[in-house]
Amino acid sequence: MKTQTLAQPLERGVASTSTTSRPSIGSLLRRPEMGSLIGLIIVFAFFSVFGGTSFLTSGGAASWLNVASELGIIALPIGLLMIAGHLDLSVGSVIPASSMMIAIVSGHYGAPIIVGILAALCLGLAVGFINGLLVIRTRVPSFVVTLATLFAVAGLTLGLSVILAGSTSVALKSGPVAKLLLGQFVGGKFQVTLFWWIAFIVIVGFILNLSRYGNWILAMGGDQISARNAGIPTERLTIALFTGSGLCAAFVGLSQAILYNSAQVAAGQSFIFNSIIAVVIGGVLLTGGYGSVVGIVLGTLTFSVVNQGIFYTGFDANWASLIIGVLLLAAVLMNNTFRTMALTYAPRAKRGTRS
Amino acid sequence: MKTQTLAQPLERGVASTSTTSRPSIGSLLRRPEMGSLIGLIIVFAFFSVFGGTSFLTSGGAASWLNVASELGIIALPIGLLMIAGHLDLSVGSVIPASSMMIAIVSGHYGAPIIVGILAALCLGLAVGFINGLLVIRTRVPSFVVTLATLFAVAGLTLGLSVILAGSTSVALKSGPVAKLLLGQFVGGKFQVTLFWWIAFIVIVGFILNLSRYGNWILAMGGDQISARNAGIPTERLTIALFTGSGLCAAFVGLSQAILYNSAQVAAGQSFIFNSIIAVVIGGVLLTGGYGSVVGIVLGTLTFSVVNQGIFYTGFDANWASLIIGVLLLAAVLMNNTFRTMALTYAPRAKRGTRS
Amino acid sequence: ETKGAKIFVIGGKADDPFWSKVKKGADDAGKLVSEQGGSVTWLGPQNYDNLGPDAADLIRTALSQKPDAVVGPDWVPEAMDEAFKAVVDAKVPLIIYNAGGMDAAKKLGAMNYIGSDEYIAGVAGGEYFAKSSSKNVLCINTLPGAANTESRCKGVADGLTKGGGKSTQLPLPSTSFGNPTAVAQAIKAALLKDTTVDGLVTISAGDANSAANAITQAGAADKVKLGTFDMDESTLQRIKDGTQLFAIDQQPYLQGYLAVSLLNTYVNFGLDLPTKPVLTGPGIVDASNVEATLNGVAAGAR
Amino acid sequence: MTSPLLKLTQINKSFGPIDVLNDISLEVKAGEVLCLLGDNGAGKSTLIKILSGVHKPTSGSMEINGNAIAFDSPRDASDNGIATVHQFGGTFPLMSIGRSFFVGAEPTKRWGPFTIYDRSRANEIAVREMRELGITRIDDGDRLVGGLSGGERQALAIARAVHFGAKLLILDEPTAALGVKEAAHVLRIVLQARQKGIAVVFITHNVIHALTVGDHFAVLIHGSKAADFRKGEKSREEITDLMAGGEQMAELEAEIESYMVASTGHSEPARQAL
Amino acid sequence: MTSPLLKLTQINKSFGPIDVLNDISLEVKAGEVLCLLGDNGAGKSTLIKILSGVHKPTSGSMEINGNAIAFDSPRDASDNGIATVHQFGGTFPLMSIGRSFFVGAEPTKRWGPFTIYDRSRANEIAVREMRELGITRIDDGDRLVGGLSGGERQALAIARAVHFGAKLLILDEPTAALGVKEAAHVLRIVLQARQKGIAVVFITHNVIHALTVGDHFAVLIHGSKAADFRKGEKSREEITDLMAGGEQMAELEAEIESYMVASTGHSEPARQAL
Ligand SMILES: Nc1ncnc2c1ncn2[C@@H]1O[C@H](COP(=O)(O)OP(=O)(O)OP(=O)(O)O)[C@@H](O)[C@H]1O
Ligand SMILES: Nc1ncnc2c1ncn2[C@@H]1O[C@H](COP(=O)(O)OP(=O)(O)OP(=O)(O)O)[C@@H](O)[C@H]1O
Ligand SMILES: [Mg+2]
Ligand SMILES: [Mg+2]
Repeated sequence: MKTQTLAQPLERGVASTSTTSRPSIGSLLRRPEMGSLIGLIIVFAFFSVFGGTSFLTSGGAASWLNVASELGIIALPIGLLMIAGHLDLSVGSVIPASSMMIAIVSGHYGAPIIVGILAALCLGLAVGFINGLLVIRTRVPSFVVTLATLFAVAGLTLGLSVILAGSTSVALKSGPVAKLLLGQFVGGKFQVTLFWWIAFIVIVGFILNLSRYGNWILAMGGDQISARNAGIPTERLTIALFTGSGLCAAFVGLSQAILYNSAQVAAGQSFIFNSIIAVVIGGVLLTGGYGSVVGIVLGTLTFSVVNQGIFYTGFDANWASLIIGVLLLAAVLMNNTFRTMALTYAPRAKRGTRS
Repeated sequence: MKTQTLAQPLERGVASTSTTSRPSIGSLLRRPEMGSLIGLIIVFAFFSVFGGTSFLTSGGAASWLNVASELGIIALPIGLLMIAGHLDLSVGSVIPASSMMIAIVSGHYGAPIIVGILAALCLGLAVGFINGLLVIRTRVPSFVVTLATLFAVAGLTLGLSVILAGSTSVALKSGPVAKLLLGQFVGGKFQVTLFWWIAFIVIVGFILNLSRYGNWILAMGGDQISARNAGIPTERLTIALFTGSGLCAAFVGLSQAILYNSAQVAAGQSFIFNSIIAVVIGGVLLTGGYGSVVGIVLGTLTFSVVNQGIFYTGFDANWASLIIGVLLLAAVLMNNTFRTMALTYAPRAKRGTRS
Repeated sequence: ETKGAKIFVIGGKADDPFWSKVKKGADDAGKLVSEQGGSVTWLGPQNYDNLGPDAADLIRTALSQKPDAVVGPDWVPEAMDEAFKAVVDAKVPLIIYNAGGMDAAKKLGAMNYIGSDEYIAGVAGGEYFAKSSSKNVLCINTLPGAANTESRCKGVADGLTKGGGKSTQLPLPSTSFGNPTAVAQAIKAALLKDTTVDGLVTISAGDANSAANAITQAGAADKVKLGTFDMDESTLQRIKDGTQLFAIDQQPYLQGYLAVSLLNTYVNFGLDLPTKPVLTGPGIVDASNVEATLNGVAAGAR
Repeated sequence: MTSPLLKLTQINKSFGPIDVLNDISLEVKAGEVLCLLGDNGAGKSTLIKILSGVHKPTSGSMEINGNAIAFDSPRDASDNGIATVHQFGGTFPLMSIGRSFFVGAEPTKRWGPFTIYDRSRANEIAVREMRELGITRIDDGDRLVGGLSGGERQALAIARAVHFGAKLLILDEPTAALGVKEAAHVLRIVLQARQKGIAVVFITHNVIHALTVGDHFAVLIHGSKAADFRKGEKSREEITDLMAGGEQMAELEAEIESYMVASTGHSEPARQAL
Repeated sequence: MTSPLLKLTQINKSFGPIDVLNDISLEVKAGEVLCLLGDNGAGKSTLIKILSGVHKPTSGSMEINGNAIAFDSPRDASDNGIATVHQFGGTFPLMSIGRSFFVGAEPTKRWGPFTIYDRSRANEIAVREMRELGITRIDDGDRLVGGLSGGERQALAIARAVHFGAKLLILDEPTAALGVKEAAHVLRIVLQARQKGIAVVFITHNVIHALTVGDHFAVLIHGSKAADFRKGEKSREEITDLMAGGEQMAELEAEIESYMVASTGHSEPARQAL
């Protein structure tokens, strides 16, 4: 875990010395995200061969894109948090909590859907805010803090749902506008969440690459003490990041409730792990300080293709996990290997001639 | 996550400057493990009050000690790995894999139980070795590598079990000696695993505190590059640590199979998360470089008491998660607060008089 | 004047939709128990990852609290029977419910068995499919390897074979568990790949919502029929609308309610029911009886 | 004589049981360089961490232009025009030179309706300011800081502080890792800043550097202020002894001299050699 | 003249597209101090990382006592009696002083049937060796390294290398963060080591330190060896110019001098001031 903390990104630094300001093909090939892209292409090629034609149809594409879009909306803020040196496990219970919130408010009590949506989003905001506040006030590691809120929110959701709705699963009938915006299958196949994901990618990409906050996040993850010394409001930034991940988790939760017309108390746990996996595959350092939005998106896609592609192959489903494991390793390996390769064949700039 | 990376342990450094070589009560109170101990005492007190008398009986103690002992055997090597800067998720599938291994070898095919035990242990060793080898050779983060082996081993277990035993759950009848050593309830209540746990604590405690390897592990987690520069064989050490965690996971898997007379393909995943939680509650830094065996043991006990104690209270099970979350946070908070408090009231040594 | 019965109920996760209904039954019966001075305590595992050993631990936890009676499911007999025997050895009245059947109850020396049987319920579902002329049914298992879900799928397969069809299991990897979208897309993929599939059965009501979604996305609504174990409001709505064939109901509420009531009356007054076993299912809910079922579901009891 | 820009009165600081600073009172004047001298572990870095808002003093008070002030965070200090180069850190190995230079004070530009980080300007300024310090080999602001040499990295931190130090510039051993030429550039820049009326606090273990730039000297020994004098009031030998913590260095110097004589046959006075 | 302990021939090193070292040939002799000089970024640290097994050269060969050798890891180098203090790191903030000192070479004792880490001996030796370097305030080997001041930490790394440097001791800017007294101690220890017949490679940006200990000087400019001479062959001014990367410093010095004149009215020659 520590070795490549330095090795990989430094090589990147070297690579970029030889990139000129207008992007050449060579310099594009040497961008660090290329590795992740190659990883994705490899697993995609694998399933194109073994998955037969149905994997390549629009239905097949919808299959992994739909999964990727929900996972991706969670993975983006989790990725930002991880770059900033934090983890958020509580998303695993914010998703079902906000599902239940909208289902109880608008389904069980019959309030207008917009009220339910707002209530669910507020819930996400509140949990995120509490996480952030606890992390900066108590200085307990965010892993432990969000673990505690994971349990606490799950418990509250279950207890309150049973009291309020008398059941652990509540149906939700939403109107056409809500369906159109949040619960639609475009062309009968693509979840409308996909477009939301694209919107989130643009926003988070803007934050990380173009706004000054991106700089703050990278600096905070790189060295929190130096970042604070440099005048970055690390505390407010931490709260903002946790609030963001709470909000995104709530968004996924409420859109799932609208899409599937019902909410269950026990959903969402798989997102905890899967979002971390997607982000790490995308090249973000678990220890913070380094990562890119393009990487997170590619990592999410790779993980989704591997997870869903398997159902298009003729392989016995009993072996699915084995193939997922091997492909994940292959994708990440290719990622690393390719990066090294690109660097070795890069044009050499004699130092003697440059000074 | 980063703030306390420095803050907490440094304070510890300060504290120990004023500890003399013979342990006084004051210096004992100022040991960093005291915080974890206070955390444990608090949750214990909570359940003593709300859990009624049966929580305090030997049966009550057995119920959390049994859980703690299995979790603890996994948490110890995971803790060492985390101190060294690595993670191992693959334990989650090594446990069921080794359960199935012994059940298939000695149950399905009827080989002597010792053959099954050795086969299961070899499986753990092999998976650990592969993990270590992949981590050092590929320089892919151990999170991703062990994630891949987690899936791969789970897939192999499911696939091979169906082929070999034709079922995903296999019964195992073991002889009296195996039962006595690995599958006994001492006094009808305490799993014999408890004594194995104690043995493992002694061994791992020896490694970390008394042997030179403990120094290597701490150094590697603190700064892998400096550790390598200082002549530590970081590669061999990494492989050894992963092999250790594979072995311990296999041990838990096979003893569960003997204790419960059967093995299922799906068991064990919860250990991944729970072992990390126990280790982090015990004060080990997620980023590596710091931690103690006493802390890991106390973390394991705290987590187990919280998880099992809830069954002794009359509280509605719907609220269990909420209480677990709040108690976990309280335990870790007390842990931190107490540490700070102990330092503030420490006797002051004027620097002017010391030089 | 009795001192009341201290009853411990071992069951599934409290947030599991199926088990929350069992729990509601137990809690409702518990109201009378506590009026009579007793108590009902629900013990459920945090997750199903380590089901047999965890459940055995729960039985021992119950026993260590000096119970007057214990109810529990015999999910993994090899792992749990020893603990159940300890309960019986301590002369604590025991009822097995939900899983294990009368055989297990007899073997363990339990008073009675209450519930359905996963396998028999599965067979009933398989036969229903055969009756509605489905030939190739996929059993979607989101918890592969767990004893109860495995026997559900096995039952469906055997029921169908009797009727001349076949059923295969589709085990989904644990990375999909609890994520409806991942489950839906996996099912859709299976439908696109094997166009001869004309029936789907899921192991829980939540998965049925995903499966219904998958069928729409695969454009196979007119061909693929959907059945499920257990049910919720949306499931029944679909049965009413005609987009789902049936749900296999084992009336979980009754399992909890009856078990607690029987043990309470036994402990307090020595009453015992001669009917053994007490079967609560399987019942098939389809278009013919869906209306009556809906009310119970809304109350969280079905 | 100008009135003090910054005034410390009776500052104490302890970490847990260890008292690191005892009753430090100091004045920093605009347009003057205050050299903070002292042995390793004397408390110099701790003192400037208090000036820059990193630590809060255990007791004592601070004034800026006569008004009492307390910094809650380093941001408060930088809002008051104080820029600091700390002894460790200050740069981010995995960030680009341009981004690292501007952390917390990013230049922005309009881009349609948005305000975005102005990468090319940041890179350009960062590279230019490093060039000012004599680092001429760095021409690409997109390079990662982690690939720089020790001195290059330190120069980056100094360039940043110089760029942002509006009223008070604090440099904690800025020349430690620098080459002869780069160190000379830093001294030049300190003198330039002084000329512009900026106050400078300069920490060094190099007597010659101290004598070159300092107007005013304060020496810490074991956390207490042992001496406080102005340029020309003490000889170089006296200052060296103070910097060594007040301990006599004659013996040590004699020993080194003896080695030099033994090995080379000729000797230079060791006093000069340190 | 003794035969070389270590001989480098035509060493090249590139990081990806950047060539950092070009055809470096060097000899290090037992009982001699080789001063490696050069501007920031000249390649000094890279060169000694090759000597100590951290990096492998891109091309070129190394010999020890006339036998060709290639280091696979730093351990290989330390097995050959080479101990190095690197410019960064080398200590572990969250470890105790005693443990950090002995990392990788822990002292052990028998304890019944077991061989255990000898904590009290490790602490004692670590504290003693730091005291040798003039760090007298550290008396508890159980203190964590993270709580030490910059100079104290550097002294710890040096003390370790001195303790383990059997044949060749490599010090990369060892005196950078040290106080006057501690730096003098390091110089003394380097001279002591030389007298014991140990070879020393000493990197510094301080001309005076270099002149005090060096027998032999090699200057790197932009990754190439620009000069290689013995003590007394060049004047201090010439050496200073070489250390500045061969660039003329006269202009810079004049500028600094002018500032000094402007501010204080009197001037010292700036050449001496650097
Ligand atoms: N966070 C801390 N915890 C404990 N002790 C500390 C801490 N920070 C500093 N110290 C102690 O305070 C003393 C002064 O440290 P400081 O860093 O201020 O010294 P300094 O004068 O800057 O030394 P140097 O010249 O070596 O940088 C040292 O003895 C150090 O060990
Ligand atoms: N891992 C690396 N990746 C890319 N470039 C590097 C790497 N290590 C060093 N360099 C470059 O090689 C050159 C030489 O670096 P080196 O650290 O050897 O310099 P140095 O002579 O030790 O300088 P200083 O006196 O500042 O410590 C510098 O320009 C630096 O940017
Ligand atoms: Mg300092
Ligand atoms: Mg260097």
